[in-house]
Amino acid sequence: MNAAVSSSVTSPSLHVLTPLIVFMVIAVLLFGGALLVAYLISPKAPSRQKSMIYECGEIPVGTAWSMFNVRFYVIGLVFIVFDVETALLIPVASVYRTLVAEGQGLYVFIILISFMAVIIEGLAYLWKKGDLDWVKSYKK
Amino acid sequence: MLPEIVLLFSAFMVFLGGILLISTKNLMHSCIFLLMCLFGVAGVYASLGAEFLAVTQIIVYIGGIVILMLFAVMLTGGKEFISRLHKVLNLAPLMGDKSTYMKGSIVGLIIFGGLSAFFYQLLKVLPLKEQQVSDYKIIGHSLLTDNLLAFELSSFLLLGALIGAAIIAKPEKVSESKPTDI
Amino acid sequence: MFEKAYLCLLMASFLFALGFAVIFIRKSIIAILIGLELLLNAAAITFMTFNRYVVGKSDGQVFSLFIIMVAAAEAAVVLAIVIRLFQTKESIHVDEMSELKN
Amino acid sequence: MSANETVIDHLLQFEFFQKISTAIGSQIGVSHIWVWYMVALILVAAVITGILAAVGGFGTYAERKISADIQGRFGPNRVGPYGLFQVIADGLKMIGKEDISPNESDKFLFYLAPFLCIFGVVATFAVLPFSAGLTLSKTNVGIYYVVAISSLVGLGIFIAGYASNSKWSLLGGMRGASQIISYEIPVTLSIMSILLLSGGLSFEDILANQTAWPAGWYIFHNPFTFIGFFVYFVSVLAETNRAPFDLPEAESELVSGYHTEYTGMRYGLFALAEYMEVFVVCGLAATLFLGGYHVPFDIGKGTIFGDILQIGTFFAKTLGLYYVVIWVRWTFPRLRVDHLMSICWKYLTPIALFNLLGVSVWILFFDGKSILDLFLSAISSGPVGH
Repeated sequence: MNAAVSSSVTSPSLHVLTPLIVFMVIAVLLFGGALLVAYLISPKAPSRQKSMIYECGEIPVGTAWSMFNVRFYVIGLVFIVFDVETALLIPVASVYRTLVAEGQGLYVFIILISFMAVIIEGLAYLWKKGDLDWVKSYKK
Repeated sequence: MLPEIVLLFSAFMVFLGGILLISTKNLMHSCIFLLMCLFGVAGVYASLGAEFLAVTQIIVYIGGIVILMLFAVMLTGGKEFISRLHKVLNLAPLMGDKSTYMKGSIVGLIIFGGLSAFFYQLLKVLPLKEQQVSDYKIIGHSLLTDNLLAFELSSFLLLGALIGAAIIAKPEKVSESKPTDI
Repeated sequence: MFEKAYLCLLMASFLFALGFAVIFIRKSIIAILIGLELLLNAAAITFMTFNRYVVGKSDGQVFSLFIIMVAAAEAAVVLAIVIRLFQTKESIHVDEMSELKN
Repeated sequence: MSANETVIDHLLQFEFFQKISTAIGSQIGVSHIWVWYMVALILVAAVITGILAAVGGFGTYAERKISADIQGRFGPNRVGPYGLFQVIADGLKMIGKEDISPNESDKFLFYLAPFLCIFGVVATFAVLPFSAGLTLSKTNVGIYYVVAISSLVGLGIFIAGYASNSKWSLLGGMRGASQIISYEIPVTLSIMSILLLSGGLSFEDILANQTAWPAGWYIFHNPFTFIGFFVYFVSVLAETNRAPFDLPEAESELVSGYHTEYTGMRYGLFALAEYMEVFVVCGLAATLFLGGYHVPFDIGKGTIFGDILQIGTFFAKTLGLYYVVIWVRWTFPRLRVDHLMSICWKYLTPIALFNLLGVSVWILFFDGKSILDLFLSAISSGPVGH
């Protein structure tokens, strides 16, 4: 019996994917259930004042969905490029040690350095131009 | 059995997300349904055995591109912009008018039909066999050998994107009359 | 196996058609960018499917990886352009970007 | 493989399970092995989620108690012994509160946001290495999966801020999103410096080269990983919005930040997600740098007893770091938003890049040996060489 269990259970995608899916489903069900319970037992007495947006007790002025500062945005741009860079570096980094053990370390090291140097150059450029500053670039 | 379930569930997410994406009028909601769609695509990768690709899809799209899009929708006025445009320019909202919508849907349906028929014929001809999909370590090896040039050039592409985007997005000198802060 | 492969390719063609339709229908530049992302994803799924069922090994996967990378770089630049256009023209509606017309 | 390798396999041994799942399997016509596996898995997953939710709940209690200790107060001491049942009282109160959503909010996104947060946290539990037997998903991209799926939390915070249509929420959400995505870079880079040493993303690979003793931990492997630990720890403090980086919910500036408009259980989900995420990142720090679940001399390896010891070790390390996180909160003042960004991009990111280069040079020159190894080999070979 056990042999059958372990042989069927050790197929890679099964062991790998099922727990991920199960946890995702549990996340939704368990905490959705908590919300449902709260919905069932909580009092419901809506009023205009309660469903007003909080603005320190004043009547809210206008909507919050308006233009926003571009500084947040430049950060996002820098982030996304670094994110992709790490995504590309990770496969290379994970084979680095075995390749060093095989004696090809210097070759891989030079490749890594030249890849990262380009990105570091970009960061240095932004730094020098003041795009990484939160305040200064607007003083000019 | 489980990869099939994952695949079916991902397909459900892709199709539902796609249809909601194109039918909602709110750009913010559209981005959220795009997220759903892309999560489904990540599920497809996972069910095809490419876990690294699936996770990269999640980290780049959901953690990066969708947040950036939401930022951009925010920055360009979000929902208020739609209503203002509606009044001032007397244009239909961002969906285009009815005839554009019809034309677009028809074009989409034609492309979908054509492509799916083509793939059907193609799959009939091709010798299908469940191949071994390599993990990220083999990808690392291939980035260092076969795809070395692409790997190195991509760093230049990213550098260009970084600097170009920063220069383009950088605001001009802020005039005193127009405050940019909330 | 045929069904699985066909389902994947069906998704790819759906995303491709959807991307086209979004580019046709929507009038906001950000929405058009959404359409472009969908097109790129359709291509990536196709690569991955053929990698799984026809070719094997890592080639298709590496292609999909590079597609994701190009999509990210493209999104960064396009969104920067969107911000710039909004700063100068106060709009991201494509019908207003007609300065080069005529 | 031995049948007793994982907790799931242990559970599958019980007669009771086999009977139930055979019954269910014959009802729905699926192979009963499948049903066994699924039932056991769902049970274990539900238990883990429940326990970690309890840990998250007791996080609030610990926070209040420790802050009281630091400030020379008593803290909660009315409900139960030492106020231990305060958590339950708070939970019941939260469930019993009225659920209000603002009229002018974006209802769909307003309801979606807490779920994104909690989803992004709970989904990471699947790969956390509690013990050798209780790592539920042995995916080979372990740590990368955690980094990826927890980026949903930042999205949830941004959407919560946007959907509320309140100025406070919007400011908190914008700050939260930009802070979280910025600090993801130092986190990923310092994880990558560990990746260079471990040669694999899965937790098995990461833990394989570490030992139970501090000398074998990655934090003491070389000077660069020692710096890397602190880079990682500071960055995850910011990524989980903990003080001194709690700008998205800075109560003296932004009322309550991105969850200003949330009441009752929806607010509770945000709070719970935050505390559970702190637990997750502390667990990751323990696994990446502090030797994870390794027990000295591998006592009871492969048995239930050994698994329990390993779980105890993991929890001890993680909760120790949890204490440090709370301690930091009540010690340092909050940062200013421009300082926050400059710390990320001008200090932590360059340091993390430098670390990455340093570790790769170290591996190249010393063939991946740790300082201790080098020291020992120098001692043993020294007299012979001269």
